[in-house]
Amino acid sequence: MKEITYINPVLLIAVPLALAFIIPILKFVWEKSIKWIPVAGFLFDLIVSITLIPIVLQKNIIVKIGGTTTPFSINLVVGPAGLLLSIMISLAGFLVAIYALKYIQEGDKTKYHILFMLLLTGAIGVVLTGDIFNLFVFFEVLCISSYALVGYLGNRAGIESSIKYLIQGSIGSSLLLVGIGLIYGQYGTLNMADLAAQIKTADSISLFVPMFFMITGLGIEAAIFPLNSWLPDAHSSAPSSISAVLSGIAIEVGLYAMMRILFTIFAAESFMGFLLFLGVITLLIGEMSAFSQNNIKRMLAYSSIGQIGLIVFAFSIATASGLSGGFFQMISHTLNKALLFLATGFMIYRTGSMEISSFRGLGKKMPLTALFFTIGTFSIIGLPPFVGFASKFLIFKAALAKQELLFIILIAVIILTTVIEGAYFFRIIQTLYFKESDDKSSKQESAITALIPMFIFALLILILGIYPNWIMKFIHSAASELLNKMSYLRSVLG
Amino acid sequence: MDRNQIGKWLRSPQKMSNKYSLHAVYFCTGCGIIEIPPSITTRWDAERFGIIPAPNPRQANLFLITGYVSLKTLKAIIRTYEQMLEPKYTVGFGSCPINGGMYWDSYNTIKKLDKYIPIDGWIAGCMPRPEAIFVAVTHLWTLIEKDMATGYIKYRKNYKQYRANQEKIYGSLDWPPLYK
Amino acid sequence: MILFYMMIFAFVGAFLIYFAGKSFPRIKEILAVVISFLLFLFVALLYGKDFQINYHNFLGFHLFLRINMFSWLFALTITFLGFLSIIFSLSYMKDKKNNAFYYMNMLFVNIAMLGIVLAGDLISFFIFWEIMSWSTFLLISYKKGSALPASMKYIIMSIIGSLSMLIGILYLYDLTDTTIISQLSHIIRFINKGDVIFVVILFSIAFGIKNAVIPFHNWLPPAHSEAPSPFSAILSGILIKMGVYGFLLLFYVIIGLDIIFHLTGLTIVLNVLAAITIIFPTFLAILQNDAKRLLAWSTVAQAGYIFMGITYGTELSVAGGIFHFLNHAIFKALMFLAVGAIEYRTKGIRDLNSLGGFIKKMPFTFAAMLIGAMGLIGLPLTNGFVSKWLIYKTLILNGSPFLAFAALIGTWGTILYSYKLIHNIFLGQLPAKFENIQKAPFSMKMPMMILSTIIIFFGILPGIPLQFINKIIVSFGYHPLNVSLFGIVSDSGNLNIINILAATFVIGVLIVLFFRSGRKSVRVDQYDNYAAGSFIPKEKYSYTNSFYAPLDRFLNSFLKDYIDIFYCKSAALIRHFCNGIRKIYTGYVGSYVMYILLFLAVLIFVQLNWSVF
Amino acid sequence: MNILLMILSAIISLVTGMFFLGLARKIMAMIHWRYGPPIYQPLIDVIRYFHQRAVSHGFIFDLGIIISLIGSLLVVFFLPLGNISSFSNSGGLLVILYILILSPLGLALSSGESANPNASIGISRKLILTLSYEFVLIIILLSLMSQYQTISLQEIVMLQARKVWSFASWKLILPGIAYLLILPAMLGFRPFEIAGASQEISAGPSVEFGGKYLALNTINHGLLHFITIALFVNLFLGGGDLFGIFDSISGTFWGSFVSLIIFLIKMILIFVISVFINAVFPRLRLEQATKYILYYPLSIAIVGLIIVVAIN
Repeated sequence: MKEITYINPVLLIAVPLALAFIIPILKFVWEKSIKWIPVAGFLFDLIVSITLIPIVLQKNIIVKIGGTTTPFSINLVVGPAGLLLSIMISLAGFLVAIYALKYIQEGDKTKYHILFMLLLTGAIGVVLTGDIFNLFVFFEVLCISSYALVGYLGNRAGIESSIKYLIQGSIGSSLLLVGIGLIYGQYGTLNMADLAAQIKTADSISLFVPMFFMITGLGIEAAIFPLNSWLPDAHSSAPSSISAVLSGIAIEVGLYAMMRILFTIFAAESFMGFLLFLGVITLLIGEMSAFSQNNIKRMLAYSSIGQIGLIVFAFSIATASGLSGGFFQMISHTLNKALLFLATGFMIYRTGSMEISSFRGLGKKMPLTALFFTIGTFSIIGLPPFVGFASKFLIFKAALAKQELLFIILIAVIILTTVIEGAYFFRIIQTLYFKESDDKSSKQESAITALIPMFIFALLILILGIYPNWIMKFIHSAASELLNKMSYLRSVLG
Repeated sequence: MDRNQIGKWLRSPQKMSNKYSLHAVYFCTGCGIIEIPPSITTRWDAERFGIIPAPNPRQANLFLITGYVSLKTLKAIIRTYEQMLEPKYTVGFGSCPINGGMYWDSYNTIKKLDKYIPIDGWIAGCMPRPEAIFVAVTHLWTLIEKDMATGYIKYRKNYKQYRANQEKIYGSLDWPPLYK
Repeated sequence: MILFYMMIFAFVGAFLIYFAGKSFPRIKEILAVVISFLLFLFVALLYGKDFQINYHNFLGFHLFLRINMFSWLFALTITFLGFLSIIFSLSYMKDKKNNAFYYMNMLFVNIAMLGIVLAGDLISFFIFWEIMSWSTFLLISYKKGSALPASMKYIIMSIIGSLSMLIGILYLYDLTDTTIISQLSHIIRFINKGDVIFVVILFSIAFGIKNAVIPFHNWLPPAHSEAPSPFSAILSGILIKMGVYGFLLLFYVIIGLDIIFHLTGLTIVLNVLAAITIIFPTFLAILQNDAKRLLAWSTVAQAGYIFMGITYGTELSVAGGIFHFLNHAIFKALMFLAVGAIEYRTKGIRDLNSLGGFIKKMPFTFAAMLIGAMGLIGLPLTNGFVSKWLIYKTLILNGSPFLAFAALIGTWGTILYSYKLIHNIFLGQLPAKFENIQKAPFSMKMPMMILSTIIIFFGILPGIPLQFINKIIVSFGYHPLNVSLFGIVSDSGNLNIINILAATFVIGVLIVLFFRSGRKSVRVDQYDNYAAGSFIPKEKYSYTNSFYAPLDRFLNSFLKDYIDIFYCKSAALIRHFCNGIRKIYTGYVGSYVMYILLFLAVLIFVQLNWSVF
Repeated sequence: MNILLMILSAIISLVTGMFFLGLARKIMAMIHWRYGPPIYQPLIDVIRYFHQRAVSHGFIFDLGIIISLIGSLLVVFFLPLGNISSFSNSGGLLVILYILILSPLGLALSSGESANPNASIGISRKLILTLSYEFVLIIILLSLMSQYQTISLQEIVMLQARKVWSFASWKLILPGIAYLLILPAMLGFRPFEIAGASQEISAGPSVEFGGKYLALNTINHGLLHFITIALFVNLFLGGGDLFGIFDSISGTFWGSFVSLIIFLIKMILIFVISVFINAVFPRLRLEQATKYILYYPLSIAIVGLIIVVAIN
């Protein structure tokens, strides 16, 4: 078979990592350019990831680092699922970096850009790695940089929630580490494929305990219901560009890691029933908490919890269509929530308040920002012709395809949450457009560098909403990769 | 009574119907009104002659001014009279509308009602009995028959003068002139 | 593909209006009128066509647009009323800010409705349905202030409805493996009855909410009264009729006659709901003091008639239901426009207690309102008569006297509130502050004139619309009605409008001649009026305040919108509950850590003890 | 032929209507121990009204009263009068029910434009009262239509002639009683003389009517008496049928004539009874009237309808 040449996926991690460390040096040379570094880095990642798509669709790319063969080397497994997420990450990273050009005005910008790059690099590492310990390492990179970024503004609320996040996050990390340790102790390997090959089914207690440890550890970052208490604080007090990334990327990466472990390593079909409920409860709690919020960022943060719940639900259906729905929902959530946070960022910046009531009349003052915000809300509620509709549609379809009463009941609950979601998001729309503001000052549109990423997000939301078929093939293969343990094993172990 | 002479009906239906369908405004100005209830109920039964009290001036064509007319009442009388539809007939009942009667030197009663609205006939007495009403009605029939009950035409012709008299008492009236 | 290009053209046009309107204010109005007229023309030219096209592929579903007699009639009504109300908007919206946004959304709503009736499969039906929902939401909110809670109510009900419809569509898809309407109608007979009922219930929630069937009506009165009047006309005239379209589509196209007739329990329930929907809103309408809210309740009640017609399921009733849809669209739009004209001239007053005597100032609007009300009541020689006659007749002769009673008594209620509306706005004393009110401008008069003409025209020649409707019910599988130009022939009592018309005409001429032969009457003004001998006190000599006071006292004690109260209470309860839930996030990090460890501990504990996973 | 019948029935109804008005006054006078006016007194009044110079409050003031009269006359054509029926076969009872609306509505429009609060109060009362007795009337009509399985009034009359009068059949006696109970309300007679209360609100709707307007209104009033009672006779007393005695000459001119006479006699009987009721009762308040109608006649009518439905 003819070998196809492609860019080494290692560069996806290596280039941003290297750039991140160049930043402090560059600071002394050409300070003005540092804010362009993340832009460049993630543009590169985005292009590389996109060029990899056709190859990955044929077979997974295995990259071995450290010379030895699998299962003993550190390796990257670039499958459709990983690549899908890495595209999302680099896209979000690229656009948010553009946004940050103007948005980040205060604090030590150098730190911001380094941490931002590290955060997303960690995320890319998590989704691309084929090794359970590397997963932990990248995960820690992600987490630690996000702790720091949450407290970036240095105000009281930021620091407080950063500490809270740190405490809970480190408990999570340690639980994860304990889990990994237990597994390693039993099987003597850290390679996911190798582990998966050895663990046929998760039935013994010695397997369950590490599984629970790992799930709990990852579940904290993935913001599943009882473990997500850090999220509202952290997301609401971080700078909006960071909130966008945290909401749109970080928790989804955590969820992906969790699902990868559950599906690939443990093949824990029986655990999915539990996750189903957990997902719906997360959804319910998230949306209900968001319902009566007056602080917009908190509201969006709670809404993220809800969305994660929906994704968990979709994954837990554990059918190909369910997983496709989950992945699609991930994409749509990334786009929607990033857009919402970015728009909110400048809205808060202009009004100087996070209270929804202070956004009155912004539809007049910041027409484009408000329009993008509106598109984001319509999409997140799931109104056609936006992308949120397609994803919710897929999830409903997958759940109903099971043809069980249980799923109908759960879907009824999901409908209830969607109604609640509609209620609070439409309230904001009304505030933006249909309430008169007190001060009559003229237009104060967001900066052009902020509008461009918002525009791209909005455009993607609309285009993917109308033509979801364009990415469905990719998503299907991602879903089947995650679901189909054996083909993963074959592709990694040869 | 020529009510059932069909020939007359065919010749002058207007006159005949005006004669035999006298609906009176049920308007109580003074003590004379006390004579109206017996005349329209069982004892004297005015309905025999087609006379019934009408609920409002638009539907009536007979105006019985029963008793003294105070300044305040006069306003209402003028208004009511003007709202009645033509042809319309007025009868002053009792001596007070004629010349003030026992209120001849009262400061707030009208002495001569026909200065303010035209009167087609008078029933003198204080107080006249119900029979007098019927006598007045038969006289009115005759007047109608002979085209002499023309108070309303007089009112229209001499409206300026009547209006001037009315305004002399009140200064100015609330409503615009009936005729230009 | 002509249908698809039409939709694309319309969408592009809508955006064009918005962006052109930003820079060239006059152009947007011209564009809006031209585009809506072209849409009307397109649809009118599609008469008699019957085809469907695949225009898009969405997540593995083939999306179709199709046209046949059934959707043509609805599409024509939509585009026609859309065109008229946009013309009406020209002066109504002239002084308002941000009317580019208004025109764009107006077109969006029209296009979305057009999409609904032209949809050839359920997925595109749903997509257009949702587009309609949110664009309607934006339009209802347009007037700000008290419009905001109204539009919230609307959108929440709407989301509930559309999601349940989505579930219904997907459930049906799982059973039949298709969403294309023409295929569904063949496959549906292989599905068992329970599933059909389940699907019908799910769809009925969606359509019932749009059609404002009790108990789903609560969004309608506030939404209709708070929306801009030209849009209220659309809202009441056709938007809620999308529910009717949906019901017709579900019952007679997808499920089909032979199955729906065997679901007797279901149809009885729906009929009873329809009867309730006729009676209660009618009496609630009598109690209203806001002109548009009164009309809104009236819309709910009339929607009940339509619903009764289409769920009763005989050919007369279905024909009557469809015809009543058409008629209601016309006369209710007319009445909303007339109220809109009043609102426009009085700078936003629509409180029935403070108006009066406008007949002297706006005689044309009065005539329009009168004709509209006559149609609404269903007086002979107006269109409403024929459709109601059809419904009543079938209800009586098919042995449902109680339903017929609901329908007939509803008509008397209709008289009461219609008269109240007319009296309190146009009759009685004109308050002195409205002395200088001007006549309605031409762009308002024109739509009203057209609609009034149609009411009379259809009333005298009901055969013309009934021929179209005949084709529709034949396509549903019914026997055609025996329709002549002037009425309906059947073995149990005919209807012949020409007799009534001729008699009316002859008697009318005779009476008018008789009337004219009397003495010419003198014209007097409103102050020359019987007031027990005194000159009438201005501003006080009017009986518009609480017109039906005794009835109000009687009804107020027990007649309330209990369902709305229930919904509001439960919404408050949910809000309360949500606030409680939020307390989980205590803000104290110790409890958070406890959650985490507890979660882990419980998982391990449960697994150790019972091995559930 | 049809046009001749129309003219004939119009004349019959107008004459009978005026006759009823006079009769009512005469009977009332006699009950009062008075001599009373001549029976043609209403005609004199109408002639007088017609020759007076009226005031008009506007176009609708004129039009409304004309519409009202048109409505009443139209109904007459739909009623079979004995064997005479102009077009009682174009729509049946439903059309009658609807055209019955026309008359009060026209009156309401006309008096509404007179801008007099008394008129508005009267109309408001009239509409409320009508609404309440319409509850009963509709149920009565529905029981009849369900029983006879037709919406054509003429067929109902024919079926009665063939079998037994509705009032005499045990299934329909309850609706018949209910009809009798609301008859005074429909006629506007005394316990229910609420809308046109002349002492209280100056004749209510007709407060500003004078001259030819009042003439038309009076004619209309007579017609309404006629219609209400004719409907009752047709629905319950078999129309122009008298136990089939004159069946042999039905279809001939004399047959029609006899049936018309029988029909009119039945009507007069019913009318006289109503006038008696009018004479002895005082006026009720609107609330009392509504309550009465919604309690007794309505419950009787509903029971009647249930019986009819249950048996079919």
